Amino acid sequence: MKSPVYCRAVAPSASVLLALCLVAAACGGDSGSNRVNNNDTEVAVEESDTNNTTSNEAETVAPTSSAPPLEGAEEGTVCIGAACEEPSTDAEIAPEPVRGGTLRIAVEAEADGLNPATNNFAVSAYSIGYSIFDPLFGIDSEGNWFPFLAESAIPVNDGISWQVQVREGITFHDGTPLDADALIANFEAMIGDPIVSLALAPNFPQENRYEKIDDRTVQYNLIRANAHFPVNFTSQLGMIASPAWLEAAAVDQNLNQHPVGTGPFVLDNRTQDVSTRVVKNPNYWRGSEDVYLDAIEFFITTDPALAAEQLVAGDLDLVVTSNADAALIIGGSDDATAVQNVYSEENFVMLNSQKAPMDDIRVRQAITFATDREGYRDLITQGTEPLADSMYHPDLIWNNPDVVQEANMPERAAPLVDAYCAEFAQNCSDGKVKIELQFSGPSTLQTRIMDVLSAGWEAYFEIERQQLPQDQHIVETALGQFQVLTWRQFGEADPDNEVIWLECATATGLIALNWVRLCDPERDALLFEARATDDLDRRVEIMQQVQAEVNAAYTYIFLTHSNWTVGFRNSVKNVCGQTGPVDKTLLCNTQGRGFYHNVWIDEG
Amino acid sequence: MPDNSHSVKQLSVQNLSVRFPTVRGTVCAVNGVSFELSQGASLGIVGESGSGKSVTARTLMNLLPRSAEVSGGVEFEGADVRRLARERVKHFWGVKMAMIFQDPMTSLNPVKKCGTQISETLRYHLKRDRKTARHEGIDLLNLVGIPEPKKRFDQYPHELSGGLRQRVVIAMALACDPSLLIADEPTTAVDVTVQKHLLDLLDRLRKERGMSLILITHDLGVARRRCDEIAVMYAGRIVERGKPEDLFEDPRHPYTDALLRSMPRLNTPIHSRLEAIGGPPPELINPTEQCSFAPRCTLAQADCLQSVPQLSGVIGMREIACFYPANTKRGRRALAKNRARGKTAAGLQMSARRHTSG
Amino acid sequence: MAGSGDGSLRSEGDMLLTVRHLSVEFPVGRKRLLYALSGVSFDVAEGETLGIVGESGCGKSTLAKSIIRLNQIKSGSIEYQGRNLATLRGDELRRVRPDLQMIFQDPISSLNPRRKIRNVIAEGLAIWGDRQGVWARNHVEELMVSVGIDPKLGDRRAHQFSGGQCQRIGIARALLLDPKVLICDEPVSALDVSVQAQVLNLLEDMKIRYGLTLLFISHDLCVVRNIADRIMVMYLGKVCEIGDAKAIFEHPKHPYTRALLAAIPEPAPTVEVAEGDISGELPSPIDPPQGCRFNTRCPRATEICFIEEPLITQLGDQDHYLACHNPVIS
Amino acid sequence: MAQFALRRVLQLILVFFVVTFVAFASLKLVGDPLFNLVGVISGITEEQCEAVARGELEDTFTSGGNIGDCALIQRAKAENHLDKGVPQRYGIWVINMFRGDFGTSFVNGDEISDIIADRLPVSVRLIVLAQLIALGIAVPWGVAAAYRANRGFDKVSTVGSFALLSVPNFALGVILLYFFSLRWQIFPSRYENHGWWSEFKALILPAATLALGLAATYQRLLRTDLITTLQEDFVHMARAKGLSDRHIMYRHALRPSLFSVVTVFGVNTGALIGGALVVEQIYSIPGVGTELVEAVLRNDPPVVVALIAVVAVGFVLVNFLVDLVYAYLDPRVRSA
Amino acid sequence: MNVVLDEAEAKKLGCIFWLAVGWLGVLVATTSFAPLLPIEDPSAIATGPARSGPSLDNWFGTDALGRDVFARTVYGARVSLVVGFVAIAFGMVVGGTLGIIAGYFKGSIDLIVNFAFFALLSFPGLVLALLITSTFDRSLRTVSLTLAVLAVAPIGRLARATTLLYGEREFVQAARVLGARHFRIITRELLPVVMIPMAALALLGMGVAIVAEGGLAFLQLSVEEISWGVIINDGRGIRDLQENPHVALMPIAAMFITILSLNFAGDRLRDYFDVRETAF
Repeated sequence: MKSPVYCRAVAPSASVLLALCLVAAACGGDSGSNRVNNNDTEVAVEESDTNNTTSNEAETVAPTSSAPPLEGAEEGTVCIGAACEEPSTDAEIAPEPVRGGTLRIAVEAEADGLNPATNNFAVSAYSIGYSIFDPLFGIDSEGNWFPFLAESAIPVNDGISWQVQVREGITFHDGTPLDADALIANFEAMIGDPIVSLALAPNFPQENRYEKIDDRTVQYNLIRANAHFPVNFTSQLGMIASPAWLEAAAVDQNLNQHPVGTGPFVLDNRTQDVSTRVVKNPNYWRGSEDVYLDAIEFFITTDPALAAEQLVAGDLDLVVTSNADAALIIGGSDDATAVQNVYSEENFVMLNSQKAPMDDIRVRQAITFATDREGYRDLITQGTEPLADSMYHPDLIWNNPDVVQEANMPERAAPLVDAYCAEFAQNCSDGKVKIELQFSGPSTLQTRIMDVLSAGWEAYFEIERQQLPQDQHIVETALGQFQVLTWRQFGEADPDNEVIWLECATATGLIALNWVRLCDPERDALLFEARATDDLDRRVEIMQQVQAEVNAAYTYIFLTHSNWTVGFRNSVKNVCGQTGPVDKTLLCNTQGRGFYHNVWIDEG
Repeated sequence: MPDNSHSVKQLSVQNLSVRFPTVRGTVCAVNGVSFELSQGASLGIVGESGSGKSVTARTLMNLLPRSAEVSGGVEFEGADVRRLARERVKHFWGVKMAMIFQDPMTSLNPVKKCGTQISETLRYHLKRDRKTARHEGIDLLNLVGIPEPKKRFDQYPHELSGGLRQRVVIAMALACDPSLLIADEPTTAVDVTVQKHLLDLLDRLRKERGMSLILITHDLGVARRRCDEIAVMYAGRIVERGKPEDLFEDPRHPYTDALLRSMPRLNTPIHSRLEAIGGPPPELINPTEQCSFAPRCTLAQADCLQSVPQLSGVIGMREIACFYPANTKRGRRALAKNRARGKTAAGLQMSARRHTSG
Repeated sequence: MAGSGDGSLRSEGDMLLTVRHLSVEFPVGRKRLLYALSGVSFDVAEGETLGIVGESGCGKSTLAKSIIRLNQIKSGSIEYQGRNLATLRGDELRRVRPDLQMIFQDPISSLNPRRKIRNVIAEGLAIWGDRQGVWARNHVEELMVSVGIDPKLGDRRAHQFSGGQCQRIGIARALLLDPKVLICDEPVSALDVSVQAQVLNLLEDMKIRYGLTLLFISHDLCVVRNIADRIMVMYLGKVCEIGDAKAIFEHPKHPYTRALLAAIPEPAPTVEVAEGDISGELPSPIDPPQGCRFNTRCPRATEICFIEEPLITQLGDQDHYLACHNPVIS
Repeated sequence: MAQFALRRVLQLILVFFVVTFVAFASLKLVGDPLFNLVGVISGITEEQCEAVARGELEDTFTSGGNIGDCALIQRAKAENHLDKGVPQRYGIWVINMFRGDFGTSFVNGDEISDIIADRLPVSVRLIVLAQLIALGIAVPWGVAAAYRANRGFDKVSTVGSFALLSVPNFALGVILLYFFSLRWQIFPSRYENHGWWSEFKALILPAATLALGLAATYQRLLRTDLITTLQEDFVHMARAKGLSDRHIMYRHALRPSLFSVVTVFGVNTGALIGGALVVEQIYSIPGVGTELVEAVLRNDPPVVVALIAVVAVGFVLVNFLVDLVYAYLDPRVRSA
Repeated sequence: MNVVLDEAEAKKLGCIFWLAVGWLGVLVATTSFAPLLPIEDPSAIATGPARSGPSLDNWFGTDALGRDVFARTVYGARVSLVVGFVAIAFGMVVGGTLGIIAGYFKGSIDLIVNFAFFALLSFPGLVLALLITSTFDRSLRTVSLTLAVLAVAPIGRLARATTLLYGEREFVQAARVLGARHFRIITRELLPVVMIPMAALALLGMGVAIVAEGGLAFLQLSVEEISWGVIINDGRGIRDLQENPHVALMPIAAMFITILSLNFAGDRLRDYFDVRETAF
C-alpha cells in the first residue's frame, strides 16, 4: 500500500515548487489583491537553502563575521508612522514589558500545512512557523547568520563538510529531546520529499550525506565547498520539528496542521483558511519569562488593504504586507506604525530568451526601452516603491550603482523593432512585434499592471494578453511556455541565494528555475567563484559584475523594489527588538517573515 | 305591509349617495337612496350588477374603501351609523348589524377552522372565554341546521359543501345576535335545492329572533316570497318600491316591467321569444342628469331626458320614480307615441315584434 | 333513479348524435377515481334542442366537454354521422371538430384577452384556410352583424366589451365554421337577467338561421324550459329522466326532477313545494352511493333503491324515459 | 402526506444525482487537478516523458527527487481515478460518499467532511439570520403598505423597496462594511467566533447585506398578495364581523397571503447561496461560499463537487420545508 | 358590484414608467454611439491625474491609472447591457419555449422539464457561473451565455405556471374545439398571454443578469472587456473607496438607476396588464 505514503509525499510537494515560482508570479505584492485564493501565492522556499559555495578558507568558527551588507544606512529598517519618534525598536530605553494578552495578526494567505519537511512556507507560514519552530540558525540585524538551536557550526574539509552541534537540554513540545537523531530525522524527511528536496538535494551527494558524530553533533557532507552553509538552515530547512511528530505526520497527513516544534509558542487550535491560535510555551528552552504574550492569533485576510483598515480600526494588532494600498493606509494612521527595510524582492518583467520573438535580443532591448517604469511606480505602487535598476536595493553593498535600467526611452525602441520586423515579418503585424503577455489572474492589481505596461509597449508591440489561472501560469513559466510576464524575486540577504536563478544548470531542461532560460557560462564561473570565497570585497565585486551582465542580456526589466511592510498598532511594542539566543538582535522583517516572541502589548 | 305603521322603525336611510373618485371620473354608485326598515321586517333589494345594491349594503356595514365619498344619513336604532364609523366604535358591526356574502366558498377564511371563525366573533365582541365560545359556537351551528356540529366545528371550510359553508357563514353572522342581518346575494352561488333551504333558514331565523333582514339579490323570484317589501334598484337609484305581489303582478316602473318580461318563466310556452331589454347598460361614471333608464326605456319621452324622476307614491305601499309609469294610462300613451315614431325619445328602436306593455 | 342502460335511445334512425354508455373518470390522487359520468346514453335528432339540467357536480359540463372530446373518455361511444367520435384520433378528430362547436359559461375568459376580437372570431378561418365555401357564406363581418356586434369594433379586445357582448362574440366564433351541433355550456348563467334574454333570443335566431342542433346545458330550469325541445335531467353522473320538455315539466315522474322544480323560487304549478323537499348534501362523485345514486336524498327511496340501480325505461310510448324504481304517479 | 414526503425524497435524490453529476462532468473540464497533486510536472506531456526516458531530453531535476519520473504522474492519476472516465469516477465518488467518505482535498489533504462540518454551520447561520432579518422587516412593512395601498406611505415605501431591490448586493456589502465597520466601528470588520454573541455581531452586517434586497422582494410579494387577500370575501366578512383592522390583518389576511413569500423563500435559497458567496467574500466569513470559490479557483474538484452537493441538498431540503410550511399555512394542501 | 370597487384605479403606465423607459433609451442610444461621441478612450491611461475627482475634463473623475471614469462607464454600459440582453433573450426563447411546452402538454414532458428547472435552480447560480467562466474563458460570449443559462429556469417556470393557468382557460378549449393544432394554440393563443408576464419578468431578469455580471466581476471572473462590474470591482478596494470613491460609485449609480428603471418598467408593465405576481 504505497498510496497513502505517496499521497502525502506528493500532494504538498507541488505547492513547494509552486511556491518557488510564485513569489514572483504575484509580482508587485498582489497577494492582497481581491483574488480569493491565495493559498499558494507569495511563497518562497528560502532560496538561500540552495547555496553551494565552496570555501577554500580555513575553518571558521561560527558565526562568520562578514562586514555589514549595508552601505550608508546604519540600519536597513525604515519606520513610518506616528510611533516612529519613540524608537520602539530601541531596547536600551525600552520600558518594562507588559505580560499577557493576545496578539492578533493578519496573514494574507493560508498555508497548506505547517510541516517544514513537506509543506511550502510562504510569508504567512513563516509567521506562524517561527512561533512554533526554532531555526537551527538565525540571521541577525546585520544580515549575518548565527547559531540558534545550534550550539555551533564548524566547516571541515575546506567547507565541503560542516559539523553542526545542537544545544543541550532542549525538548520539543511533545517532550522528545532535540539531539543528533532529531536533526537526522528532519534531514531525512526533507530530502525524502520530492519537492522540498529540490532545494536541498543538489548540494549533497547521493550517498553519505551526513554522519552522526555524537549525540548532539551531525556532520553534513556537501558536493562542493560552501563558505556559507549555515545560511541554508536559517529558514524553512532550518526549522526543526519533533521527529516523533514527523514520523506520525508521514502517515497521517492531517497532522501537518498540528505542528510540534521547540518554539516559544505551542499550537492551540487551527481552522484552515480562518485562523490559527498559538499559546505561550511554558517550558520554552530560552526561558518562558521572555515570552511576554499569552497567545497569538493569526487570521487569514486575503485583502491587505482591508487588513490594514482593520488594523487602523483596532480589530487587528499587526499586519504583514507588501501591498502599496495597505502600506499607505497604515502609514497614514496615527494609531499604527509601519516598518519597512531594504531586504525586499524586486519587481520585474521577465522575457523568455528561448521563445520567439524574445529570442532576439533586439526585441528584448526594444521592449525594455519602451517600458514605462515611472508609470509603473506612480500608478501601481503609488510612489511607495523606489525604482529598481538591478537585483539589489541601492542601499545594499552588493548593488552596482553603474547599472542603470534603460527604460522609458521609447524612441530607441523604434529602429530595433523596424529592423526585427524587416527580418522576421511572420512575427510582426503592421510593423509591430506580436507578443504574448502572460499574467495570472483573476486579479485587479495584475490587470492594472498589465494595463500600465501595455500602455508603454503598445506603440511597438501588438500585445495579446493571456490571463491564466495561477497554477497554469506557474506550469507554463517553469516549462518555459511564455514570452513575457511579470515576476518578483531576488533581494535576499545573502547574494549567493541568487545563484540558482541564474546558473546554466537550471536554464534548460523540462523545468527551468532559470526562468528566462539564458545560459551564460562566464556568468556561471563568476557565481561559483563568489560562492567559494568568504572574501567580502571579492564577493561584492563579482555580484556587481553579474548585475552588469544580467542587464546586458536584456532578459529582466527591473521595475521597482518591493516594499515589505510590517504594520502594527502603537500599543504593540518591541516588534523589531526580537533577540536570538546569543543576544543577537534578529533581522526585523525580512520579506515579511517575523518572530514575535519578544513582542508585548501595552494598551496604556 | 299594512301593519308596519305600528312596528318600530329600526333603520332609516336618508338620501344616501356613494361616489368613488377614479381617474376616469367619478363613479356614482348610489344616488340618493332612501328607505326605512321596521324591526323584524324584511326588505328585498333587487337589481342587476352595477345597480348599487351591494354598495348600499356595504355602506350600512361600513365596508366601503376609504376612497368612497358618502353623503346622506343612516340611522340605526336611533344612532347615526356614519358617526359611529367615524368614531371607530368597536362593538357595533357584527353585534347589532351583521352581514353575509354571496359566495360561501370565499367568505370563509380557508386557513382557519370553521369553529374558530365563529367563536372568534364571540370572543372578540362578547369577551367569551375559549370554552364558552366553543359551546356557543356549536349551539349556533346546531341552530343553522348543520348536522354533527361538533365535528364541523373543528373542520376547515374546504371540508364542507357549499350549502354547509353558507350555513356556517350565517351562524357566524348570527353569533352576537344582531338585530339586523344583511344578506348580499346569499344564494347566488348555490344550487336551487340548497338555495331553497337557505332561504327557508333565513326566513325562520328572522321570525324566531325578531331580526330584520335586508335581502339583496338579482333574482326577483328569490325576493318575492321572502320579503315584506321589495326595492328595485337601477343605476344607483331605487326606481320602484312596494309589496312583492304588487310589484310582480302590476309593475309600474318600466324597468321592473321590462325585467319581469325578460325573464323566462315556467308557464310561458317553449320557444316563446323573450322580451330582452335593449339599449346600453347605464352609465355610472359622471352620469347625465336624466332618468338613467331612459336610454333603454320603450316609454321614454323628451322630459325623461331632461330631469331625474324622484321616487314618489304612497310610502309603505308603492313608490315609483317614473314620469310615465308602465301599465298606466300615461304609460300606455307614451308607448303608443313611441311606437308611432318607431323609436323612443332617447333613440331606441322600437321593435315591431315587441309586445306592448299594458 | 340515476339509472343506467340505453333504454332512453329513440328508435328512429335519423339521430344526429347518439351517445351510448358514456363513462368518464378522472384520477384524483392516491389511485382514486372521480366518477364524473357513468354510462350515460342519449340521442339528439337533427334540429332539436336538448336541454340538460342538474345541480353542479352532476356531470353536465363534463358531458359537454366529452362530446367534443376535450376530456379523456373512459368508455362508451359518441356516434355522429355514422362515426364514433370517442375513438377518433389526431387529424381525423380535428377534421370533425368544426361540426361540433361550443359556447362557454364564462364569456370573458372564453376570449383570449390579448387578441383582437376580429381575429378571435376569424380564428376558425385561419385554422381552416382551405374551407372556401365556408368563407363565401360566413365571412366574419356578416357574422358580427348577425350576432349584434358592430364590425367597427373588431379591433378591440375582449375586456372592452360587456359580458353579453363577449358571449355574442363567442357565438360568432362558434358559428363561423358552420357547425351542425352547438353545445352551450351554461351560456347565460354569468349574465344579468336583461342580457340573458338577449343572448337566449340570439341563440334561437341563430339556430333557425343556421339550422343548428343545440345541446343546452343549464342549472336554471326556467331558461331550459324556454329553449329546449327535450330535457335531460342528470344526477351524479347519471341520467334520471329524459324526454319531451313539455312532458318533463308538466308531468315530472322522477323525484329528483320534482325536487328541482319545487326548489325554483317561483315553483312550477305542477309540483307541490313540499313534495320536492329533498334533504342532505350531494354525495361525493368519488365514492357514489350503491344502487340508485339518488337514494341518499330521495324521499321515496325504498329498499330496492339501495341495492339495485334502476334501468332507464320508456314510459308507455311517449317521448319520456325514466330511471326510477318508485316514480311519482300523477 | 407520506406519499408526498416520499415523492419529495425521491426528488431530493434525483436532484442530488443530477446536480452532482453535472458538477462532476463540468469539473472534468476545469483546468488540471493533477497540478495540485504533482505540481509543475503536471504540465509535462507524455511525449516529453518518453523523450526524457529515452535520454533525448534533459531532466534538470532528477537529482532533487523524481520529478521527471513520469510514473509519478501516472500514479497520481491512478490513485485519484483521474485516468478513468467521468461516469466511472462519478460512480466511485458516489459510492464513497454513501460510505460517509467525501474524500480529501487535492490541495491540502483536508478531510472534506471536516471542511463541511466547519463551513456549513457558519453559512447556515448567516443565511438563517438574513432570512429572519428579511422577514422581520418585510412582514410589518408589507402589512403597513398593503393596509393603505396606493396611499402616501405605500407610495414612498414602493420607491424604497425598488431602490433596495436595485442595489447590487456587492455594492451594498462594501458600503455597509466601509461605514459600519471601518468608519464608525459599530460592528466588527472581521468574522470572529468567540461565543455566539461575537459571532452574531460579526454576522449582522453580512446578513443585513443579504437581507435588505430580500426584504424588499418579500415586501413586494406580500404587499401584492395582501392587497388581493384584502379584497377577498372572507376579509369583508371579517370586517362585517366588526373585527379591528389589526386583528384582520394579522389573524385573517396575513397567513393566506404568505404563499408567494414562502415559495420565493424556497426558490430564492439558491440565489441566496449565490449572494452569500459574494457577501462572505466581502466580510471574509469562513462559510461554504468562500470555500466554494476558493476550491473552484484553486482547482480542487473533490471539494467543489462535495460542496455543490451540499448546496443542492440544502436547496431541496429548504423547498421540502417550504412544502411543510405550505401545509401549515393552508389546510387545503394538508388534505390534498 | 365589486367591479366598481376594484376598478377604482384606472390603468395607466404612469410617468415613472416613461421616465424609466426614457433612461433606458438614453442609455442604449449613448452606448450604441459611444465611439462617435467626443469622449476619451476608456482604456487610455493617464488622461488626467490619477485618482482625481470629477472635473470639467473628466466628468466622473479618473481612476487609479488616470483613466476617464465617464468614458469607462459609458463603454462599460455596452457590455453590461449586452450581457443583460443576451441573458434574457436566451432565457425567454429557451425557458419560454420549454415552459410553455411543459405547461401545455403536461404529463411526462412537464415532469421532466419542471425537474430540469428545479435542478437548475438548485445549482446556486453564481457557482455555476463561476464553474463555467473558470472552465472556459471570460469572453463576453461565455459570460453572457452563462447568465443566459441561469435565466432559463426562472423564466421557464413562470412561462410554465402561466401556461398552466391559462391552458385550461376556455379560450384555449375554444381553439381546440375549432380544430386548431397544438402549434397554433401555443403560438396564437398561449404565447400572447404568456409573453406579457414573461416580458415583465425579463425586464427584472435583465437587471438580475446585470447584477450577476457585477457579482462575477466581483469575484474577478467576469469579462475581460470593460463592464460596469469590472469598473466597480476595480474601484472597490478599501483605499480606493476612501480616496477616490467616484470610481466605484459612478458605475454603481449607473447600474442602480438602470436596474431601478428595469424594475419599475417591469412592475408597471405587470400592473398594466394586470399580471398577478407569480411566485416562480
